[in-house]
Amino acid sequence: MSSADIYREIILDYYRNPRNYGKIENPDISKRDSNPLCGDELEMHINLKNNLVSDVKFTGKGCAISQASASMLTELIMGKDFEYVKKLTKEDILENLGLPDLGPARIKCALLSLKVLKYGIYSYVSEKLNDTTSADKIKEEASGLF
Amino acid sequence: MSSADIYREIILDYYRNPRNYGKIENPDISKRDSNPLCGDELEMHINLKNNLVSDVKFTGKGCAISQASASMLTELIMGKDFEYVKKLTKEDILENLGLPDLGPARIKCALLSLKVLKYGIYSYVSEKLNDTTSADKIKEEASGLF
Amino acid sequence: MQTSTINIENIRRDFPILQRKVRNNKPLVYFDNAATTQKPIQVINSIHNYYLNYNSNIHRAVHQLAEEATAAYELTRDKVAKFINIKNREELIFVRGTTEAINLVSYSWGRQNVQKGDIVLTTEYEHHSNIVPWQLLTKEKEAKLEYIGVDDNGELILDQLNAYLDTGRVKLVTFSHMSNVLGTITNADEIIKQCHKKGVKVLVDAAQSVPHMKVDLQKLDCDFFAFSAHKMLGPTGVGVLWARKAILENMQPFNGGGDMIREVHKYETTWNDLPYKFEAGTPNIADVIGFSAALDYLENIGMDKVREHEIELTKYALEKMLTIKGIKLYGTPDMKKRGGVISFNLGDIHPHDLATIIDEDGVAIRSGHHCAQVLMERLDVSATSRASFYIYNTKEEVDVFIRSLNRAKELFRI
Amino acid sequence: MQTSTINIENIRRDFPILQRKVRNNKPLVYFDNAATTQKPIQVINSIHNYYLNYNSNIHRAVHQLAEEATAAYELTRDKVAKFINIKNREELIFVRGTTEAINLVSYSWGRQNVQKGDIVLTTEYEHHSNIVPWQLLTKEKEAKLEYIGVDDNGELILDQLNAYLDTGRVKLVTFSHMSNVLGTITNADEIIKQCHKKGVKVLVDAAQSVPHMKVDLQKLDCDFFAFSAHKMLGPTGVGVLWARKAILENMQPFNGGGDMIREVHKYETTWNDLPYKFEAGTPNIADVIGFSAALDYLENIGMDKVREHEIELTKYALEKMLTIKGIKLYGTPDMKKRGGVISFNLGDIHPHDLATIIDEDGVAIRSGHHCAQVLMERLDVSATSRASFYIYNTKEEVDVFIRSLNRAKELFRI
Ligand SMILES: Cc1ncc(COP(=O)(O)O)c(C=O)c1O
Ligand SMILES: Cc1ncc(COP(=O)(O)O)c(C=O)c1O
Repeated sequence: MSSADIYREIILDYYRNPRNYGKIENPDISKRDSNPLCGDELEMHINLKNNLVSDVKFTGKGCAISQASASMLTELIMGKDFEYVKKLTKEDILENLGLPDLGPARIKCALLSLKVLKYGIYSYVSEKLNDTTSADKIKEEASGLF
Repeated sequence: MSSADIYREIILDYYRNPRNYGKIENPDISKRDSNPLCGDELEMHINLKNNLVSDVKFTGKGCAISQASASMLTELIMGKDFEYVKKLTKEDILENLGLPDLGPARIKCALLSLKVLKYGIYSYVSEKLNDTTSADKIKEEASGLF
Repeated sequence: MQTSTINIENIRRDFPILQRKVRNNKPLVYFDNAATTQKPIQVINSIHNYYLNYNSNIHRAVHQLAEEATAAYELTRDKVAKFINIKNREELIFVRGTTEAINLVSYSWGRQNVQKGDIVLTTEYEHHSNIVPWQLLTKEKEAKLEYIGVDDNGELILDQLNAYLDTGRVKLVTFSHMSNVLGTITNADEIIKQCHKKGVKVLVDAAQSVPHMKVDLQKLDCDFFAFSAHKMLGPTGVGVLWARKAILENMQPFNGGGDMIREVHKYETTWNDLPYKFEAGTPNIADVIGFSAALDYLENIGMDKVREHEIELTKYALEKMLTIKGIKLYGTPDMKKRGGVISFNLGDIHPHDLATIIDEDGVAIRSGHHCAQVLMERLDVSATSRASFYIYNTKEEVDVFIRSLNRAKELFRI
Repeated sequence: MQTSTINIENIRRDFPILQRKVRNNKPLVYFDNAATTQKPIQVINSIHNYYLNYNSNIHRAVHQLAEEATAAYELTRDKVAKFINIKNREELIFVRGTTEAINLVSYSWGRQNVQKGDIVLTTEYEHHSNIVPWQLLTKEKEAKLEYIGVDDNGELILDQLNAYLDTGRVKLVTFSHMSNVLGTITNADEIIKQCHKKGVKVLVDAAQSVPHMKVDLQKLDCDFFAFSAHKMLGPTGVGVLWARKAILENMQPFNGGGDMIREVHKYETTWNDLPYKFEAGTPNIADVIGFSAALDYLENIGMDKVREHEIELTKYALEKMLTIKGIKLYGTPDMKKRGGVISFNLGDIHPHDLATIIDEDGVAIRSGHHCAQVLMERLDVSATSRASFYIYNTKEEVDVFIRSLNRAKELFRI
């Protein structure tokens, strides 16, 4: 993909005016991670109600791709069923971003938010729901992202 | 040098029938060293009387060159003035052995005995004669051998 | 120019150095393969090609050269995983060689897990690389280093293993999968079974086995496994440590620096994921990439074929050597239990003198203690001569070697 | 294609990779030299030639290949000694790179000499390689790691050094001779003078200085000195640690194994002479030999010329960059105090995005924390972009880079 394709108006807008930026007090799900290669940081907070995502926020530092990706991800899952959220894939995220063909050097930026989300769900499912079978599967998916 | 030049009758004879092989009880000079590359070992004992070498013996394990060299060295210094012994050089040893042109891989074998001798003299001069200036010079010569 | 198993003529064409003449214009007969092997043109060109076309530091930049170099570097990890049949590529750590791999385990795992009074158990036929790190560790920890003995056939006396295990103090058993002096192939399965029964960890020094026979880590089931690229057609400066993920995750880092961190702050730091946690600093990028080509080369021939070829050559050499009066051979005559390494002494010719003489005939062997002085003490010799074979060696070369041994005898008048 | 000081056209012909086209057929503009430099054909061929003609393990065999390989390997040691002007070649230890060199000092010297309550003093502009090893050491020893601050010009605040020295608890001061992010050249003479007045040892991380300016160790008078071959035209996988003989002789070994021993017995072992005591296992023979050619190449140009060329290029680039609105440059504008490394940010474009965009124009720079997260915290940025120059870079390439920065601005609509 060329830069002109990547840095479209919408990506820049989400980078400069991130939706759902901030924190939730005492969230049901809370996870922070960083990309050791580039130093990008991301923290995500989620509340659940009746198995739906009732609120979601993120904070972070990083490139346009990672921050836009995180912000768009929060919009994608807001109000959604938890089962749907659990099943989100790499491809879903890249499509949602409109960046299906990112090269190997930058795909990690786009997927950091999904990784944080999955590790957050993993902690929630294993610690709060005590469902270790599902949890292990999710952890494996998360660590397989990059 | 070709092997035929190196392994002349006389070298083999000194290898198989080493002169002055053995130990001296309570020698004035006693030193042991080994070549870390090939594992050859050598120990040399010397007695001095009126500044002359009154007795010298060696023990060791190793190749024909190192053992013949050691044995021939003991013969070379027996009865000699200590000043003469102190001044022996690499060239003296190689000439005495009749192997002036040994290659880099084997020259260490030929010089191990001189190294042990010099370190022995070093200890003697510094500890028993308390002559640190001469001692330091001898030590430098020894460590410069290989 | 042929054993029954592989096409040596084709193979030899890939090794330009074998065309070389040494000393007095003699064709090179390279029998020093246990020290390091020669490299096929594919490996040499792969390094060349890297520097000509895509040299770059890896992992942390987005430009094209970095992308290409990173992909090639990581591809080698995948190939190693396949070569020794392990599932998790992140369990593979690139190091300089077997020596560094073992030291890494000693520093990172050993200092955490070996306490005062504990025993680290090694064997009498180890390379110094699998002795000295444990001497340093056990001295620091006031623990003990003990040795499984070697019998007159050059095999380990496994009864002694059980006696040590019964003390309940053994924390690690570490042994060479194939002796670099005797060629003995260790009964690794048995040792590992006994150790794991008691929950004792096992390190396998595979420096001499992985290059010469098929090794399947899912079957071997050890805990740590180390080998060197340069002994299996690969470049110098590359080695591999494998260890189980669960163990690596609980180990302290070894070297600190770039690449092995997640976040560095002034007073605290977190570690990167495996395997990077153990790969501090700029790695030996070019040579890791070059190692890929070596693995491809060996896969192409097939490790079973490599082993068969060496058995045939070793048998041939042993038979011929036995006809030389005054020769003493070390190690077992049972070909199933040994690799293509032959240690010997000839009359009272010191190995150093022997090596010098046959070098004149173009034959390169090794002489000395082979970094195995403990074994030399056990064998009650100060040194041996060692001929070791690889895929490009031929029976004709063995014949040259035998003729040269006879010349040495004449020179020494025995 | 010319600065006033060196003949770049001739130099560029020696670097085949510079003819390469990247991305959409754009000529490569390689400005990532602080990460690793490209290699001249002389270096590439020297490695090639080693493997084609005299590959062998070293130090312990008598055959001709071993003799030749040993001589070539040891020749590099002599050349390094000459290059940094030291008297005793046995004070030079070959390692994998700067990172391993610093870890060696931390493990071998540090664990012996740093005790509870002691201070190791580093700086805020260090590479992780000169922070993490000391974090590991001071944590183990319950000692403290402290930092000399960086002022707004990107220079060290040396008053803080004296305050720390006055505590009497400082055992080691360790700093980068040239910052890999800011390009600042440290006032090493002053630091070393102050430290030695109080008997405090000094380690100089010369990874970024030795490649880019003349360094004379007899003048510098530090105690430990480390650098990497791959940052100065040499192969990956080779670095150098220098330390004073008296210090090395009293240090415990680092890695244990072959080559570093004198005599190994079951329960006690003695060490080899310097430098071998610290070179355990088969070293990276081919690449140490290749490093010779890199040293020759730089000697041929002359390090003063290298420095002049970089100053001219850096000046030129800084002037052009300052005309770009919204650019923020880090580090001192005083060319006498800086090398050819330029860190910057452009508007709100994240360095990663910037690097991706200009990579499309063939320009390879680095973006991120540059293994200097402590400095990023100090600068209050998460990352910077970094362009770094070497002998083969030209003003024309700087022009391409500048045009590319302007394109990035347009894409980001700033
Ligand atoms: C059995 C064994 N272990 C360890 C080593 C050390 O390997 P390296 O020198 O590549 O670190 C060797 C070879 O020298 C070996 O034969
Ligand atoms: C100042 C500085 N120190 C240390 C290092 C680490 O060098 P290496 O990765 O070669 O070990 C680098 C380069 O990455 C550096 O720039």
